[in-house]
Amino acid sequence: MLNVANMSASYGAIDVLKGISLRVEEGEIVTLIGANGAGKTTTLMCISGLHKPRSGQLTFLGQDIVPMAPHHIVRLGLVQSPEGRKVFPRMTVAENLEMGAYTRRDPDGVKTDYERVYSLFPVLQERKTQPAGTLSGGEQQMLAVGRAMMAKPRLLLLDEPSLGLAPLIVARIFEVIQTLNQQGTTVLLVEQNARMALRIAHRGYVLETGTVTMEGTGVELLADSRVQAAYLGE
Amino acid sequence: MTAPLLEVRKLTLKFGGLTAVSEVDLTVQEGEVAAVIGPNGAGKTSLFNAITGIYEPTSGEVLLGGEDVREPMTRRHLVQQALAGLLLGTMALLATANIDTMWLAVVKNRAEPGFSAGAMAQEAVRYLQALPRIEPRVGRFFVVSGDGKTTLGTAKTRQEALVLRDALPPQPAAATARWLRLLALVVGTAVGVAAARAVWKRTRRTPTSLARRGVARTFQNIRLFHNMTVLENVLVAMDRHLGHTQPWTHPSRRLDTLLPLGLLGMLLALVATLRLGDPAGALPAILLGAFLLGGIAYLVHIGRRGAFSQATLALEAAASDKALELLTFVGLAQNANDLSRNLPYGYQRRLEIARALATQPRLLLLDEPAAGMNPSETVALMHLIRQIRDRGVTVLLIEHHMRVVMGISDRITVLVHGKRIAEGTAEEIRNNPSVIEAYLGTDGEH
Amino acid sequence: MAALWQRLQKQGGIELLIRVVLLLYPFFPVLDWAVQSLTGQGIRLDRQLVNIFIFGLLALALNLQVGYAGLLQLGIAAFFAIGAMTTGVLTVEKYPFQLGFWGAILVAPVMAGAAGLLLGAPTLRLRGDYLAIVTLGFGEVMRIVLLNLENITDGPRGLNPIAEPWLPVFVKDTIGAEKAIYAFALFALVAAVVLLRLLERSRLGRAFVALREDELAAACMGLDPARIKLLAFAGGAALAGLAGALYATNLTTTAEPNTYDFNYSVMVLCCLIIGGLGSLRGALMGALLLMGFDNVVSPLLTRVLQKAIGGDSNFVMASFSNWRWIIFGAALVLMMRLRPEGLWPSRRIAKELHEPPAEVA
Amino acid sequence: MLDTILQQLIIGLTNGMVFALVALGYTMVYGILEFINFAHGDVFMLTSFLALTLVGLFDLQGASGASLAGGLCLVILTCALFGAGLNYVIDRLVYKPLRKAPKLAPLVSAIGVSFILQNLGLFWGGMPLKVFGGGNQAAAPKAFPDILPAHNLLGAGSGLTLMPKDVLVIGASLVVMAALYGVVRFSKLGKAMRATAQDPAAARLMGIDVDQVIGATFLVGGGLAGFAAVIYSLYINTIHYQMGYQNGLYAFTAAVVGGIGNIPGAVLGGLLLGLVRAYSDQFIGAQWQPAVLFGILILILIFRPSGLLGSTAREKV
Repeated sequence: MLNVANMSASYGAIDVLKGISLRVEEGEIVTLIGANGAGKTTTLMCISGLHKPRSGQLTFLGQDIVPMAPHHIVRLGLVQSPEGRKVFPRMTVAENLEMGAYTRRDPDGVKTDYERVYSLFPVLQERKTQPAGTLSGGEQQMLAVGRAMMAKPRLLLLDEPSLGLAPLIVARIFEVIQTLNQQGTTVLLVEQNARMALRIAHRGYVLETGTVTMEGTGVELLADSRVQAAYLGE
Repeated sequence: MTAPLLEVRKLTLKFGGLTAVSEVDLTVQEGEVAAVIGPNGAGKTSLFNAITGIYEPTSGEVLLGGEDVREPMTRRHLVQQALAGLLLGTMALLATANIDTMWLAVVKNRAEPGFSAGAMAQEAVRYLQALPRIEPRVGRFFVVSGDGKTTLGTAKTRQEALVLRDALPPQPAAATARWLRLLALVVGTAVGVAAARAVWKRTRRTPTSLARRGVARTFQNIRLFHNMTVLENVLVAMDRHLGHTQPWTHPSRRLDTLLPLGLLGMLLALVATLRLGDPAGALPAILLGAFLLGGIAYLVHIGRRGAFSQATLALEAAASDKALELLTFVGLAQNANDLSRNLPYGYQRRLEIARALATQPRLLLLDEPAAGMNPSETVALMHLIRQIRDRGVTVLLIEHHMRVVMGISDRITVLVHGKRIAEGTAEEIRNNPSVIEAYLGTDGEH
Repeated sequence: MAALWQRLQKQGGIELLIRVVLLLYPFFPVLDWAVQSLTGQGIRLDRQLVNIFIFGLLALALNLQVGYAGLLQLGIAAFFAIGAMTTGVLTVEKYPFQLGFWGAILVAPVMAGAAGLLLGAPTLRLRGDYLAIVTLGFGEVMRIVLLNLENITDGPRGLNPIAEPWLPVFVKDTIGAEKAIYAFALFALVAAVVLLRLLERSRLGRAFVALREDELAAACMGLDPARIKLLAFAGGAALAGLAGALYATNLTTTAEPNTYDFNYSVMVLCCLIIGGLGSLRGALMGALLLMGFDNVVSPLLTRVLQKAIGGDSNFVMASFSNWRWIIFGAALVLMMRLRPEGLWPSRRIAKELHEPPAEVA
Repeated sequence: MLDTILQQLIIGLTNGMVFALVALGYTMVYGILEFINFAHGDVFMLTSFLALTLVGLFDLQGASGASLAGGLCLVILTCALFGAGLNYVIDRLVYKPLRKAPKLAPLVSAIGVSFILQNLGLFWGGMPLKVFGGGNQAAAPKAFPDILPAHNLLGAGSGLTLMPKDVLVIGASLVVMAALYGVVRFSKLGKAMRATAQDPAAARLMGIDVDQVIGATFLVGGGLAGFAAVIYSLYINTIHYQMGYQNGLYAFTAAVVGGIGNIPGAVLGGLLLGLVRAYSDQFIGAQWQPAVLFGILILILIFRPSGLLGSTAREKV
């Protein structure tokens, strides 16, 4: 579905990605783990078109997406929920969700998706008319995921959904991710919380200083001693 | 027992409706390596920003060596605020009193008999009290009421006008004008003081003041001066310790370019004067020519050589030595003259540490120093942090890399969701059930 | 031709040429004087040159604020005006002060610098673009205030005559006041260049660079951004005040306050942008270019234009001086697009301008 | 005394409306791009020249009834379109290529554009048209004919004057502002504008074409400036090729006072500035007008750096 081949990227003179390759198949949850500064967020930025890679190929559903503008990529069904939530703080919850559906032209489908988001996150329905900036961190993260869902993604990119959240809420978010996946959305998940991420992921990649150093199924990586030492706190 | 080096009491940081840090306590003793850990977004960097004066805490205190880090109100601040008030008050007074006609009554009036500062001051005070005044206009002297609205008489000379003015009965109409001026003075002063206080309040705790109290830091997303060399980066941080010298006092040694050019100027001037057939003018022309050319040559000379005084040069040399020593300490001496933007990632992190050390801190805050480092670099970093501690600098770090944290920290604080959930030694933290649940992971793979 | 140009450039021929021309500067009055005595006709080059020196001084002042300290200042004309007005008030016969040229030259920069301090102290902590609007507003206020304080400034007529530079009698008799102002302006310009060059290389210069690159990091290293900026701001204002004093003395009047308007400020900014922000020779060359355009090219082209149009010489577009703001405006736009570092840039600032906005996430 | 105060209230409100309309253009662009569009005031100025030209072409001076109303609507419509188009073209040609450049570049470019437009205004004023006095004095202020009926709506004997043009300025401005508020608050485009202003990167990830939104913002801002230009000219009856700069300065001050980037703030700031200006003209003296307004700007920036309604933004470290 998504294929990243030998992609490099840099900020000014600093090379952040040094030729990484990864792929995501339809129906999978794939996770990308690694330390801060390893280049995870940059990888996602390149995929969703916010940052242009210096070299390498990026194809989604067989189309080359490197030259595409971010809003074209979204229209293809490749939607990202960014790191640190980035909800629109002075817009209401409902308006935030509406922004998620910005590219869509099917009002009926949008309506059912509202229902879907609200049933997954009942708290959002309660806060519908509240400005998003006044929500708690966990609620904002739910809103960010919900907002991305409104775009009817075929592939959902999630950047650190557990960032700064209490464990119970993290568990809830991961549950939702699995539900979404079962309902047919493919997920590429970038996480610091390697254990949780690997547990729900079909496959995973480990990123270190801009290169992919390991890959395998979630179970394999969880069992790998190097991963355990570096990312699982053992 | 002496006060701890850093003490954070019930610190809370709110942005809009979101609480980033909530009632966090943190103590760091002199000479230890302390760590703050917790999941991403738990408020660790916000805590650092509050400690280093970048964010103003919503509530709570930060104490350094037992003292509040906010600058106390000193006499200097009081004087500044008083001055600002006085200035704005005077400006308001002059505006309402109409400085333009005041000038007419004070300066222009005085111009004719000759300049006497005392008389002008007297006239100015009279004017401000809204007493009748004399205004010279179109060749005559007008006696005008204090509020400037009515002409009370005219005279041909100032002396006559003076007599006329002093013979006038008291002018009750001017009372309103007087009150208005007083009001302007008072309101202006009040606003001035309030404004100065507002500025002071906002600048009681700044990154600068904290750095000067001995708190240095590095940044999570490296913030070097990218277009400066490695050495310059360190020198900037040493600026405060360089002492005070005038940068442009000249050693006045080399007169080599000065002399010939001065002579050339003289010669040219001489030729010119002689050609004009006016030998009497030769001397001043020569002098001026010499002065001009010699002076310019002197300036060009010091400009080209960078004529700093011996003292300054010595200071700079000493500073460079010191900076090089620091660079050697972190292992970057061979890169001293590279642009910092061209350094590899791990080197940039170390340069940031060297730069922070150059401010001669008591407390060094490291924000994820191991981020983006490979395992061997990480080991070197741990070694470096221990060495820094051995130099007598207390270290407080944020780190995700558990091996680093557990390996070097004397004390660890765990922050989750903006709250402190645990504090203790590495061993205690490793076995603390709530930490395991919230951060390290619950299940039994180990 | 192009090849020759390139070769010259490579060998530093342009540099050499500039230096030779610069070296000739001190001799212009002498030259003029000689020509006049020999032929009975002056070439009057020195008058124009004084203006260029003064304008260059002003450009250097703005360069200190905008180029070094990175403060976008859009009201430099206000400080220039303060310098000129101070000189007027302190020297004209109708006021009792009469400090003379040297007194005014000493006081004018102090007054302008104080004004800079007063304006800067509360506002320099503001965001960069707010500062632009505050200085712009200050310039406008200063112009209106000077117009309105008619009893002090003589409003649109301006204060005059301003005292000639005082010189020892024997010198004055020989070279005259005009040459003295020439000599003094040139001297002031060279002195300013030298001092600023020293500043660039000093600790303070280093602090300026650090501040431009990353103010927050610099503050965390113990530099006081507010203080350093204030220093540059007040210093630039004082230098502009000095230029104003020289301007008024050269003109023998404080001129109409409307001279010192926003357009004037932008013209100075224009010559920095064209020459190269933060670059001393850029500022000087920019001043030379702009004054040259105004005084030489513009009248010339007006003549050509009017010949081409014929007849109605009252028509706006027939006078080339009416085109100057289109040209300056287009120059600013094109420079920002094609060569934001200016024609003769300082190496360091060129690099800063070409760097993509940092912020590595 | 009460009459004076009420009269100044009317003057202040009408002036404030014009400031607010221009300030909206500044604030909307600043909200998204964080740069001061110096040329905005000159778009306003240039459109007022178009308005005067059109008034001459349609021969509106002395017209009355339906032909006046129709002509006026046509003038307003043309001018709003012209302002919008001009602003849009400037953005595409000049600012768009500089989106990724350091902040100084668009700012300086905007100053450059401002000067180009000012010069064009000078040329325009020099055109040999009757309304411009035949074009012999290009730089002189131009009289804008008082085409609205000039009688006091409160009756000839009243101590207060309320002219049809006052009502027109306040009424039309309120309608336009309400429309703008509706668009920004409820339309899809308006929401996209707000989203882009709050977080451009996130907006991109939602599939919003940020470039298009920026273009639309310039269109709307220019349209408002064009509308304001007609209103202003009808009200003040004099236009000048340098008026864009001064009114732009006031309008920008209004935007900053209200909290830059904040749409209700711009309206509030505009009205506040209009009122302060009116009362300071009355009680302190018109010659001190810029000094008073400027003093208020500095005080607001000292006490509330983010303006009256602005929210504090924090630098991310």
